[in-house]
Amino acid sequence: MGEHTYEILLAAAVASPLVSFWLLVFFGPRLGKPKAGWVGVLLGMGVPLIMGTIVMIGWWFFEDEASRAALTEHAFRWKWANLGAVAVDIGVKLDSLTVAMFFMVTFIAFWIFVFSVGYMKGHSDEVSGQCKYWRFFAYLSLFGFAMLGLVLSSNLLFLFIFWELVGLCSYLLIGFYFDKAFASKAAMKAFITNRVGDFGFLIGLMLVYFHLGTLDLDQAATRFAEQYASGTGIFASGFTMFGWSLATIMGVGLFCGAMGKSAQFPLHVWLPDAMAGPTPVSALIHAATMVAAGVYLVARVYRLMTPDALMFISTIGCLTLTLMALIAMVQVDIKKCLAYSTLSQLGYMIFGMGCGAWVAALFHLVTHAFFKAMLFLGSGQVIEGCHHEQDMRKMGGLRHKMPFTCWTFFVGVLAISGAGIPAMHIGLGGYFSKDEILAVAYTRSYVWGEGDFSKHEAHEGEHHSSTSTVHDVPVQLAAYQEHGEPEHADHGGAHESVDAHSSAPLALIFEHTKPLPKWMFWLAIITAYITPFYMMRCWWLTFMGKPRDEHVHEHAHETPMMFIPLVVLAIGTVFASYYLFRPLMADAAGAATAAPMVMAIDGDVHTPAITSAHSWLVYGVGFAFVAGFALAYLIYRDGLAVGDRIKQRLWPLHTLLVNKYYIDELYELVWVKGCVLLAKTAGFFDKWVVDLIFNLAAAITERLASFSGMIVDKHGVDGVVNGIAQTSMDVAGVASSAQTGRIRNYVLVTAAVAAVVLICLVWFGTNSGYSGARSFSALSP
Amino acid sequence: MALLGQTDLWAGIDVGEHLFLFSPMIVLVCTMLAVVACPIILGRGPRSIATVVWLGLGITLFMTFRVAGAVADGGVSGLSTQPGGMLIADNLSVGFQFLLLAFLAGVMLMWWMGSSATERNAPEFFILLLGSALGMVLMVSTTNLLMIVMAIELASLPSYAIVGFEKRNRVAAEASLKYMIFGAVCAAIMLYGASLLYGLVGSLDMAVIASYTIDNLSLGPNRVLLAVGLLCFLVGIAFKVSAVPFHFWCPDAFEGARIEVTTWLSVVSKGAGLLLLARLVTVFCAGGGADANPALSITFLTPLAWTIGIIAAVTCTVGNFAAYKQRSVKRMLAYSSIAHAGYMMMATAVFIHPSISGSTAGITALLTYVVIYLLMNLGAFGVTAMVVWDTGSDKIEAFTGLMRRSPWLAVPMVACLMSLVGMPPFAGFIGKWWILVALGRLQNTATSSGMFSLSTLGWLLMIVAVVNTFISLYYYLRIVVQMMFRDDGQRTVRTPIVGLAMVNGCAVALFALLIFAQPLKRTAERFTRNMYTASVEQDGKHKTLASAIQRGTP
Amino acid sequence: MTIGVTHFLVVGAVMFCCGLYTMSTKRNAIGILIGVELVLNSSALNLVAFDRYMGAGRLDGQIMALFIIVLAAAEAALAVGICINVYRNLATVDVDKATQLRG
Amino acid sequence: MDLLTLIVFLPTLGAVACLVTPRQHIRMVALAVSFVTFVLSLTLFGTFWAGSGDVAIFGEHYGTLHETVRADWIVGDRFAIEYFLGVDGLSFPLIILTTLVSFLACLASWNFDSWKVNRGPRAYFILFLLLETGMLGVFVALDFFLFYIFWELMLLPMYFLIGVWGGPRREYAAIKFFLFTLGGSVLMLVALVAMYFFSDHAITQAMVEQGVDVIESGYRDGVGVTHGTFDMIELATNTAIQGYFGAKSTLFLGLRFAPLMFAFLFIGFAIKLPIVPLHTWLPDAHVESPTPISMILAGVLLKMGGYGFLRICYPIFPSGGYTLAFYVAMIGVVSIVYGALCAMAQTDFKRLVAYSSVSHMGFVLLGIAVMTKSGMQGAMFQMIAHGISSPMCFFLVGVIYERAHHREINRFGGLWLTMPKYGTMATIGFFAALGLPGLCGFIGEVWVLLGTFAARDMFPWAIPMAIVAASSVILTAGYILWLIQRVYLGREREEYKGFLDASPREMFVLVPLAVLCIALGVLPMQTVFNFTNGTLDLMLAQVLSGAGVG
Repeated sequence: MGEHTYEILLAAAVASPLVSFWLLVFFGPRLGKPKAGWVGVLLGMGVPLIMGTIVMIGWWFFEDEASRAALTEHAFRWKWANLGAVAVDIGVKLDSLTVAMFFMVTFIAFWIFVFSVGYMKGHSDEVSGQCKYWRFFAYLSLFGFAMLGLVLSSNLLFLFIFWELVGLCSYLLIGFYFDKAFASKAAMKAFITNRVGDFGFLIGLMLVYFHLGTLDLDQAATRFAEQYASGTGIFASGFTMFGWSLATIMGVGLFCGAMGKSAQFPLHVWLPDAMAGPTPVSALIHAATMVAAGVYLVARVYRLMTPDALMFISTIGCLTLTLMALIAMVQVDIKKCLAYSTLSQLGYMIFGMGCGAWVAALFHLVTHAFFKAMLFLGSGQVIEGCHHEQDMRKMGGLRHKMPFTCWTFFVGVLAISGAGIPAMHIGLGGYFSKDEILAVAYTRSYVWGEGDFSKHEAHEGEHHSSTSTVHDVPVQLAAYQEHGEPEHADHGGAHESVDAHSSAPLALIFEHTKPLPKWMFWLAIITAYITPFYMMRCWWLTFMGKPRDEHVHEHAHETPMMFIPLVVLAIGTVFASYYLFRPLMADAAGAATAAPMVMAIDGDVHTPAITSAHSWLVYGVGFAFVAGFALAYLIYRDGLAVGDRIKQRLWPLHTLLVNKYYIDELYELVWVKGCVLLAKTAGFFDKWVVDLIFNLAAAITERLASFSGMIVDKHGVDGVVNGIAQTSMDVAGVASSAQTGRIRNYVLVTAAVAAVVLICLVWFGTNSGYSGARSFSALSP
Repeated sequence: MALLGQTDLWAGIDVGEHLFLFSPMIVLVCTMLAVVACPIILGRGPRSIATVVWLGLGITLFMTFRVAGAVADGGVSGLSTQPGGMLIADNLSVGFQFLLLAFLAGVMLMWWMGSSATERNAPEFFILLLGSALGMVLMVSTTNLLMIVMAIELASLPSYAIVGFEKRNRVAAEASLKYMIFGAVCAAIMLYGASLLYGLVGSLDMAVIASYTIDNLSLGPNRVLLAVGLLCFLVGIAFKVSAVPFHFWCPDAFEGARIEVTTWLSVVSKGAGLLLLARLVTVFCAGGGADANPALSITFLTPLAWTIGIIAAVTCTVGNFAAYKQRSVKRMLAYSSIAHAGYMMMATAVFIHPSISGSTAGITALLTYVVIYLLMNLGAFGVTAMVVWDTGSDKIEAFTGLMRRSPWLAVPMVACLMSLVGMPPFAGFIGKWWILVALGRLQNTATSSGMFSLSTLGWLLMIVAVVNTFISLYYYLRIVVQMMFRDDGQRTVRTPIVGLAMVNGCAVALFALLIFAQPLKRTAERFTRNMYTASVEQDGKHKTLASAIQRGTP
Repeated sequence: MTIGVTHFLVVGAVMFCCGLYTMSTKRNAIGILIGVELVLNSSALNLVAFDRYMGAGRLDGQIMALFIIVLAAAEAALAVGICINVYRNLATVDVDKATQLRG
Repeated sequence: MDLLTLIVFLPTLGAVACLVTPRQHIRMVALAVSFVTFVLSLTLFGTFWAGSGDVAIFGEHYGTLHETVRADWIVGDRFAIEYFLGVDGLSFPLIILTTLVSFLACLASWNFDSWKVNRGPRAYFILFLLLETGMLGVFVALDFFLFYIFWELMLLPMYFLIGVWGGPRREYAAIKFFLFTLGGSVLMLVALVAMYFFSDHAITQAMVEQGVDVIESGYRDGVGVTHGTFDMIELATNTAIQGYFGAKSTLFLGLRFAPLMFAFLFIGFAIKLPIVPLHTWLPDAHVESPTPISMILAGVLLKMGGYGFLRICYPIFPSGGYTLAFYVAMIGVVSIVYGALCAMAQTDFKRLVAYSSVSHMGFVLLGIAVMTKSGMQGAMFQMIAHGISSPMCFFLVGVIYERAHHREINRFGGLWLTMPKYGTMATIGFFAALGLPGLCGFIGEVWVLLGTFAARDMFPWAIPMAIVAASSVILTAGYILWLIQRVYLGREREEYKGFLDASPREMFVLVPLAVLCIALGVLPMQTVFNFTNGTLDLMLAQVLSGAGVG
């Protein structure tokens, strides 16, 4: 294809949602329902989907390694502004990852748009009585624009800009029912929490800008590598903060942004509340795309990471995936339950990124996007069907009323639980992706660090033959470069990757990268058991068993407009993921992870270490989903009774989980209240101190004025003068008439002056030093 | 008339020419006589008297123009071309005559509008007015001690009377009493100082005294005696200028007097005093300039500069602060006039060794300021007068809502007040500006180093001046606030059209003088330089005379 | 001893003091004016004395003295007039009573 | 009649015209005049329409001017005050901003007759136009004396506009405004005189030392200087003068000249900016003044402070700026955070916006203080951006105030439902103030922050400052979103049900501002940087070399 064709197509794909946004803003009210919706669907996501598909096909099937590399190399750049002396370019980061993400986003988003047309047709598009149908799709389109832009950005600053824009859209959409207090509050919470993350992001940006002198992703990476090699720039300064080098701080700072968007542990509080938005929003933004952007960011800046930073990332991820999964077990609100499972899965991805499973994490991102979107849509279907009933305890037995929903939902449950047949290459997307992450985690925590790598020279092809685990790990790289994918023999990212790596001798990496603490791995494993349990619980309570609330049950229904997307996504979940996306990721990996200090480990290659990891996992978690399902079935087979009993038994744990470890309360107390208090103090200070000082100054001047005006002119002078008068009269021996009036005071002041004259005169007049006098006396007769 | 027995006393002196040079004053005197004579012929009708006065002023103006033509090239200094001469006619004196006549016309207008209807004793009023005017003219055109004393007295005595002109008015009576007594005391002290100076040098001519002083600085005790004499003499001028601590009469007299009288005193009497001071300063500079040893002259001038400077600083500060609390606008303006006298004195404190360029900056600034100050005060007092006549009160409340009641009074008032503050776009700013520049000039003096150097004095005075500007803003704003922001629905003010024309004219002139600051400044510079060169020329003669006197054998 | 200029000066100085003292202690306006007269005369005395001792043919001082006398007369006349006016209004010439103008 | 003179004094002519126009037509005259002025100012684009850093436009060194007008105004011996106008990258965008905001503000005062305090339109519009002249004059004057005149000229009309047409506490607010500003400008006056005489002395010395009778000008070819000058560019570029100003031995009342003068000028300008703790006049002035005046006040007047720094403080006293950099930057950071906190505490709508201005102008100060390219660029951009977003915010407040007659944030709610169009505009305006990417507020902040960080080579304290300042993104988001939630979101209130949506006139004021908000955010290069960066970079180079660090 011609030069920049892909960029043009992608750019067009980004532009069209923007167009539809403005269209809807200006003509939305006139279009009305459902036309506005269709504009949103077709222009807002239809066009991008087509473009995305074309690009996808063209990129994957009609370009070979070399041409892809070339395209990546010469991707389009346009100078946007000068930041100081540094030029900031608008450009397209064109590589397999982009293409894959782009397609995934457009595909899922499109179907969610379609779903929304149906979903919003009901009364749920009304905001206190007024129809805001068009506005919803305007926001969705705007989000489409921002998200696609985010995926395409070749520049950290633009990444940040779109980053904020998706944040804005999520703010607007969470607060879509802004007449409801909780909705608008949730929106605000989401935005501000994200801002906290962005604060870190900004600091990361500053470091990148200052030390690497650019904001372009690729340039930044190369400079980073150079500086590492030469020990200059960011590596020159001995500055450390809690044991972190400047480079680490940079990495962590950038990751903070991801923590905000992907709702990682300390900043996760906004995501559950974000469920206040319409369900399609939850599906699109808070399950499939935006929240995944954090992972995408980490993937993009992977080359700027240091071992310590990655360790931090994996720790955060690990905590998140565990804690959130635990909370998910006790949720009764169907959307909340899904929200927490999302958090947990995001934790998996971040954890994966942290321990080097770059491909796996992204792969998990995609698969998760599919099935989680589907699950949310399913829940939306349920909620819509049940007249906005979200409490699972009131549901049950809906499988008759909404079969499609029921079974698509089940597919989702299977997928997220990582259902598959171990040891054979059969399973749902979630199965592969999660296993890969775990495999890499296993490798990092068990294989890594055993033996010493210092003897290890730069890797070569012949290392393949070696069998000792010790030597396996580094070879993973070469491995997935050579034959990362059995399906796609040709795999040319290899060469550039090899070059990229030969520049950074692996030995160093092995020296500096500590092995993963084992507890992290074990937490991940345990959570792998918990996930199927709460998902099964959710599904069972909703669809299986006997109806627990007649009223809800009889109204339940489902509409084609809404379950068609479900079916499509279900199919996607089953097939598309593994055989399409993973290869793309793997292809991108070579260039995108050519980091000097850290390395990405392919979790799906046939090298001893990984194979052993997998073979270990077969028995480790292979049948976790069975166990989880079984447990959930046993407990919830007939209603909530058993569950309640357990609840009473373990009430302390339960309360803790139900209240989400009281983190919200803590934040409310410390941050919100604290900040408001601080603000109030400042306001008070401003009003009663700063301002008062100036008013006081004014008042004092006035006093001073009246002092000199009245006191000095009247009493002061009079006082002084009276004193003088007094003394002069005492000298004169006249004690009487000490009373002096004003005029004489005036006079007295002059008299006081004149007294000086007198004294001087008498003094100098009588002594003989008076030359005039001498000459006079000479003249005297 | 310095030496008796000299037969050729009048040799080389064209008496006619000299009489011509002082014809304006003579005409003024004639006018006074006419006013005395007038009632016999025309009766005591105020308007008729006033007409006569107008006529007299017209002729005076005409003569002044002719004299101005004669002295245009500068330096023609009447009788005192002869050592010991008593009167000087040069640009300065002529220029002041113009100012005085203009202002006199303004005051006459105010009288015409305000008091002419009820005036009983028009002849007396005008005689007193013209008498003080004559005195002020004389003040500006001499450096002779005797003439100075006479002039000051001639200016003061009628003022005492005119302040208490309304016989039935308690306040006026009290004011005049205070004014008179205080004036008398100051005059007495001044005379005593004069006698000492005469005793020390043997000449009544300030120029001679100056050159003698600077030549004989080495004589220790005389220096002190001289300082004492000068100090005593300065008391008289300080009284005229109402410099602290000789300012007590000012607010009382101003408040007690009739408003046109207040206007009259507020500008011209101070202006005359300041110009007299300026003349003396110039004479001293000239004496220093001719001196072979500049450093010596500086050592003499510096303390004098500091003295005047400090008095000036104190004066404007006290004036501004005292004005804060006043309820009576008249009294407030009185204090403000004290403050402005302070600013102007700062300019006279700029002693500069003539070898430095721009040595005349101080006096130039003073002249410029006097002109602008005249306009500002005429405007401000004019508006106040009209308000007073209409409401019968000079309290600040009388101004409430003036913007609605009579915008054509309020707007010029704002202009004049802001000009008094020294805010652009009004000429008050440019006046202050020249003073600041003059003070800045001190930076360039030969001895611009050390703790008590002239440059330090300059910057200090500058800071005092701007800080005072800032302080003064507040009380001027109080009037503005009353006029602009508040309104208690009083009835509109009836204003004579002439008065409106006058005050608005002042406002416009103030604006114009900022835009066209150049000509005014140029003129002032020329006047000063001429006066200066003239003094320097004559300094030589003075020296010889001084030495002759010292030898005792002429 | 010869009577030098100094003696005259001292006499003048004494008069000056008396004048100042009177001015500053008298409550009666007329009294104050008398003090003024004293001061004026002291300076007149000085001037004449200087003329006398500075050598022959010197008139400036004496002329000035004459002027001073005239001046004093004029001032006195005016002052008395004003005093009468004050008396008419305030029914007193006690300057302490005249305190309406202040501040 | 040259262009700049025309632009500056056209409003004055308009004021004169208003003097004689019949009452009912005055506002039309005023509007027409301000519009024509705006159009005239747009013609300046003809000069600047080119790529960034183009030598043809900005020259090789600081001091390349366009549309210059020079004429002697007041001259004496060794003394020359000129009528000297000119445009360069510093002033150009501010001129456009001024004319635009004035035009829109004029439009905003269209419904004059329906105001509560209505003291007749004649005086109002006359003062309004005089104010515009004053503001424009400040931005085009290059002779310090002339600059000062315009600076003060702007003061008086503002005083009356606040004091006469203001709210209940207008007197207090007006006097406060007047006193603060004059307090600053008297110091400026001293600096003005001092700078003249010290430059005079410097030139004299140089002439003596080099044995020549004329020193060649710093930026004008073939022109000589024989004595002190008020020419701000000359003062900044003439090596003799700069050398003398910067020298440690140059004392003023026993203190080092450059830092002292810098401080004098700094205070004068900082009061206008304003900075904490000299900001207290701002909230009062804003709260009391009528909507259009608030727009002018926030949109243009505050920028004069920043312009003063860029035009006078730093170029003329680089060493002063370098010496005091820490304190200046500290003040900037404090203003940012403190302003944001105070804003969060307010319950009065207008007061909140006013405090947000304090916070935003803090970025300007910080960006200038750190003396880095991106810092300066960011500061300049922030000025323009704030000049667009804050008038918008104030007008938004005004719109709702005209309907509800109160500004209590907590008594509002659900206005987006009541007034959809208005609500949308409000969202844009306030998100621009929040610094949302894609809107104008963002660029300035990020540029300044990155610039601050980049200053750590020169200043070790730059990093903590940058981090603290960056933390304000959270606070800002906090108070803006809280505001939006309390006023525009939430359930529709009964008492506001009847409110009409924004009228066409109001939309006509809002839409251009909104469009600019977006345009500046999306295309900073084409909208601002191309016109400013050239001059800024040259000026910065000049400053750094003057401070001895470049």
